[in-house]
Amino acid sequence: MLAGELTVLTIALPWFGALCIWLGGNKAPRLTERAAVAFSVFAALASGALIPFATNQVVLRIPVGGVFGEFTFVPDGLGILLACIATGIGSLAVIFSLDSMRGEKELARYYALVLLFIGAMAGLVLTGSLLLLFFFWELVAFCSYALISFHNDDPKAVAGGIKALVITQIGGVGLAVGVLLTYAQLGSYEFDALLRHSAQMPREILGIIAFGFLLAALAKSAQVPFHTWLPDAMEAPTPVSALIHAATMVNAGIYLLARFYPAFVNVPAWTTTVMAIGMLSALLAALMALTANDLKRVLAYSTISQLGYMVFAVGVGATLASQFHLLSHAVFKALLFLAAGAVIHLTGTRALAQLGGLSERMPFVRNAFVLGALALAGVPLLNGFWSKELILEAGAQNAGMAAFILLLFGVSITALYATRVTWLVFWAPPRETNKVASSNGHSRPKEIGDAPRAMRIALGVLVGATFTSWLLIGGVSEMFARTLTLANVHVLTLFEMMAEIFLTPLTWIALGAVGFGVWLWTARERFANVRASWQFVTRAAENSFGFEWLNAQVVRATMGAAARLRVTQTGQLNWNMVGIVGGFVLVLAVLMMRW
Amino acid sequence: MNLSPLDTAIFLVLGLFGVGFYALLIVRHLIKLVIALQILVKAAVVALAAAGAASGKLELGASLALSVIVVDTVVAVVALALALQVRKHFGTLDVSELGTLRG
Amino acid sequence: MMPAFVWLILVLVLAAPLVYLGGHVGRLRQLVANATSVEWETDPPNHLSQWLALGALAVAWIPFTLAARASDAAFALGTLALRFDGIALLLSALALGLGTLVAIFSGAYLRGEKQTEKFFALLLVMVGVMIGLGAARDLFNLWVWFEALAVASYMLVAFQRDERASLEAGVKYLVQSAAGSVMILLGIALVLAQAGTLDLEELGARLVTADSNLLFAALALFVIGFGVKAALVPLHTWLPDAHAHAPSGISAMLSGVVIEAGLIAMLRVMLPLIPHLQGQGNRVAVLFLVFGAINLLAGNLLALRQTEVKRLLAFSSVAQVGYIVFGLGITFWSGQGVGAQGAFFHLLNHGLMKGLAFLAAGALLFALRAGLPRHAPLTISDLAGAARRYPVIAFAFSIALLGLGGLPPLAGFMSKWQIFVAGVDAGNIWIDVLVVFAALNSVLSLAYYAPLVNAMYRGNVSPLVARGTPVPRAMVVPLVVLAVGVVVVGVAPNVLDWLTQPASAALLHSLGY
Amino acid sequence: MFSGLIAIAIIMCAVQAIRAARLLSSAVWLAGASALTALWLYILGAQQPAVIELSVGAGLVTVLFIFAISISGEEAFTAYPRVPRKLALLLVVGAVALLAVDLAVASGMPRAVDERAVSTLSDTFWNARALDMLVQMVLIFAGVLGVLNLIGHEEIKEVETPGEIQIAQTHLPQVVEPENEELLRV
Repeated sequence: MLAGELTVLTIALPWFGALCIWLGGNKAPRLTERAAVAFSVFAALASGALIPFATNQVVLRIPVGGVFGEFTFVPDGLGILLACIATGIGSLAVIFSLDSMRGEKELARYYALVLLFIGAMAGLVLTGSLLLLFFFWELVAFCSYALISFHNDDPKAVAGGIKALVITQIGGVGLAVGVLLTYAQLGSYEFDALLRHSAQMPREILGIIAFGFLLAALAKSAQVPFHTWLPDAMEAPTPVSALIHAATMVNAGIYLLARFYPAFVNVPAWTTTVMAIGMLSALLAALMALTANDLKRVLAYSTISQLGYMVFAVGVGATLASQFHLLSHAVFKALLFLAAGAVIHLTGTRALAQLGGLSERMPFVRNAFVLGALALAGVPLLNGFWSKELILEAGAQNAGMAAFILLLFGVSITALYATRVTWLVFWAPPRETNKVASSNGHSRPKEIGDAPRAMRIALGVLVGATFTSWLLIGGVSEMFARTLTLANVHVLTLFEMMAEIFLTPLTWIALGAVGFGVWLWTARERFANVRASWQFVTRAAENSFGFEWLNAQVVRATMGAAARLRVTQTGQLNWNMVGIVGGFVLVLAVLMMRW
Repeated sequence: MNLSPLDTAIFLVLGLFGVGFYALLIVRHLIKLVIALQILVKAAVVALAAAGAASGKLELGASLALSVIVVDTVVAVVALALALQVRKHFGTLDVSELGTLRG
Repeated sequence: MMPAFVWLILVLVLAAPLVYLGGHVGRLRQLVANATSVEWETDPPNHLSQWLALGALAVAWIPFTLAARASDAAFALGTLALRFDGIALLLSALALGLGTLVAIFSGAYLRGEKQTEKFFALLLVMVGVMIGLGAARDLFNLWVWFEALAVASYMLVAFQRDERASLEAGVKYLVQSAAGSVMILLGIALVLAQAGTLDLEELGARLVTADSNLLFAALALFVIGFGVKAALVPLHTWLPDAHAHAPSGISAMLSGVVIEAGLIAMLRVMLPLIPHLQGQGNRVAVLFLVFGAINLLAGNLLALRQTEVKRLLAFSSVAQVGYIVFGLGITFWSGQGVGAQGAFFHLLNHGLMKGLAFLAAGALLFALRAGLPRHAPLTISDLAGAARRYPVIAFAFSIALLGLGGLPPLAGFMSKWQIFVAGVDAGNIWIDVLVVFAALNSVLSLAYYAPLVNAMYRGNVSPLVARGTPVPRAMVVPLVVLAVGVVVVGVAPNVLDWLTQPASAALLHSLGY
Repeated sequence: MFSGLIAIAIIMCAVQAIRAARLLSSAVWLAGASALTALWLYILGAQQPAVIELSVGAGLVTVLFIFAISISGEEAFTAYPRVPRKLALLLVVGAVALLAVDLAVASGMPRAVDERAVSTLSDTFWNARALDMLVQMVLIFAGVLGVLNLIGHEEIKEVETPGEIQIAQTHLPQVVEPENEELLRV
């Protein structure tokens, strides 16, 4: 059977490439680049070749022994879809890097980490063992940390990387606890064991597992209140941002929720919580995207918002819709990030105030970005439209009209900020464009022209995919229905989907909301008064609705405690002896006490 | 009240234990700290000898006491050697001055 | 016919005087050569003692392999016996392995130091005595082994006798440790008065009629006495000084094996007492669990704001001891071997990772020393850009740090996971809470490991690194060996089962399960 | 009864050793405590440790202390203790009290009956517990090496820089903090 070999290849090819590149060092940058492209593209091909072999059986089993169980791999529909996204978008990011990272120092470290990242993500979605899932989960966190702080000389980059690491690891504790409890209850790390025997577990324990997994997913997918790491992760080189937002990191959380939804669906309050948090993230992040003044931050908030839709969709039980939107989002967000990366690379800044008037100077990038923005806004015939409509429909059906109206509000704001950012970058009168202030100190100001070749290739492929990825619905749904027997997915052919979407009035209402959002931007002058009265919202959004503050408080409290505790290390021998005698008194007293 | 040596042993050990540890908490002179340690060693020697006697194995306790005396003499020698070196490099034997490593 | 493990101890202990004499032979030869001008500013390069020490360690591997095969060998001399059970095997494997690597490392590291033959002789004594400590079967005999280990450690900590910080650290270590050992002696006296014997295997039977109050007192004395050496908070205060200011090879030994030896000694003397606490053995479990938790939190918080590399690593040892103590506490609570096995596994892994971390820090200290004021501590910012000039060392160091932070697939993760599995299996809600607490602490620890890794991979090279000297190969080899070990154990955790399983079996046996 | 008096005397000596302002007096008080301990051990019936305690504890160790004090000089610094006396007293009294309560609550020191033949001390020390002795030899070796390392270079150094061992003669400035005259005694 070929499935096992292909699974291994999908994970091992990028890792092997990472090892080779790491060992090769920085001596031959060209060779490094080529090797990186080759390994990532081959990994993408391997994962694509897995599609026909989709199965819900274990294809590879490595016994580890002791309390570590067996490491297994199960390439089912969900896993293969995400593996294809990870390797496919990942290889496009690598290709894009050829131009955008050229001339950087330490390319070997960069490409090695990117390949490690891609491989780890592929492993995460293809494994069938909870422990191995946790392995990859942590490894992905590590890669994101290392790549976000790739420019180690920039303290902001370092801080962003460590923030991402710590926040996602805190979520990881939830996953760890869930996995540990599952193992304690079932004596197995198999996904199948958890999915099939969840009903037999004591309810409280299943509840802890469910919410532990949810915690992990929320931290990883940057959902409220753990979203604060994602905007700070913007210090990463732009292809890495594309990788994190579209291909690897944040998708893991959605994947986890979708994967274990059948096990947790009956846990009281679980689905409601998932829905509520998804909705909250979708709306709050959209508002934050509306007020952000940094091109990459806008896109980052937009990711949080779109992931919110997916989380919501999982919450209402629309697994297929959520994963389908994940696919669309991966494509158009990668497109947006890479296009933004081209803008940043070519202008040397990412402050919206310094951008503008680039429409004529870089038509190719402009077209790509506009397409991405349209897909994000949900304009018909682009992939974002179809998947978003599926989510809206599922929301209206399963969560009621109130939820649908809230979602519509989000849709309008999405259209609004998508329009705003596009206009500000390409059509706004150039304000400080040519006073190129290098925002992170490593890109060089240069003649502003259109994108070079490797960038064009990557962007071109993504533009094509933005137009076409929705055509895959039939195949994806068939694969899901065949291999995810517990997820209750039905085959949805392309024509069924089209009919379903065009025949429901909800779609037209949603389109109205999109139009309304776009119109709001064009008519923004007229609403100056309204904007003034809504200022408290915008100000709150600018301050991340207090979550950054909360975050900072936690950090400050920990650091303060650490600083205060250092006083106890007096360096005085006599005080050290106080510790010993005091410890003795305490221990003896505790032991002597009658309990 | 007729106290046997064994009963006084408890009193003696506890007394020396208290004095020794109090000194370790209060005293700042390094050589005096070594003296305090020696007082504590006396407590241990007495305790072991008495414990041997109490359990009817006087010779075992005595043998342990002997070993303790030997071992802790070596420790005292080492401590004094360290003290001399400290005196040479810090110019004082005040252990409060040995507080550069902290936090 | 003496069993192999006795030969192991003898080889090391008897080689020590030879190593010392070897240094003098070298010096005499040098003296003859320079008969006219006696220059003692720096000692003549004198490798004979290092080679002799390495030879002794190499020879010691032969009886070690034999001893590892013959499980549970015993050797009696008079009424005292040594028994090479699982725990002894574990300790000797770690001590001998790390000791060998440290000996390879230290020759170059101590270049320019005086009288290195004393260093190597003491190192051999340290390793040999530690193996004896693991095998001791008599309460008092164990104490004597332990004091021998302690004396060797004091002397090695203060080896750089012209450095104020080393002296300060040595003084603190000595006084606190000596106070602890008096407590141990008082505990021994209490046990002797109760049982009339000190043999750890006989004790169990003799203590049946013992008064549990006295046993509690003895237990408290043992926990505190050995706790000083095992660095239980709040008895840990000597550790950051001693570990940070000893020569780096010794830091590796101290953090990697010596504090663990303290813990093992504590276990040895406690275990026979626990079954006789009249149903209150759980208190000991609680004590261990609480000490584990406190160690974790205090160690991590204290390390969080450190700027000196070796001091940071020293505090992280306090935290890592917390995991080991926590794992042991789980086994005391549940009577299941998994926790202890995890604890022993973590003990080994900590030896590998912390040994690697200290050796790597030492290698960097050696390389950058030229630019530093004599014996100034190495700070995190000094390391900026170290990966540029010392890629292998920086990479090995990063592996050690990330492994300590518990990132898979490195060794530290696997043992922590095993401890957590045991904790959740214990089925007590409070232990579950502690598992979450321990996992969160692991995250907290990343907040100080990660910046250290970042610093090394900076692009801007610090002036010290720019002026750094090349590092001899003999110092890099141990780093590579340990780094490979950390990765291999992480990928295939069962390669160490032959050490951890007998150890936890021995522990359970002593507990009477 | 006699042993009780000796015990009190030992403790008094120990207290004096700590309280004495001059180091030399401290060392002498310690020697006194040692000698009395030897007497106490003798009464207990442990003659050999008594002899060793007298020769090593009261003799050798005292000589060592006096030697060290004469090299380092009688540095009469005095100052407040770093740790508040009350806290120290509280902790120590707490520790002693807890131990005392523990011993008191316990049903006396049970005396395990020894069924084996009583052996002589020399037999115990030299044969039965020979291993202790062997390990002690290792310990002494380690200690000697360490001491050699710490102070053994002086003879060599003396040739070059004779100034280095002048500490013995020089008296460094005394650190006397103000208004602690009454605290001169610790």
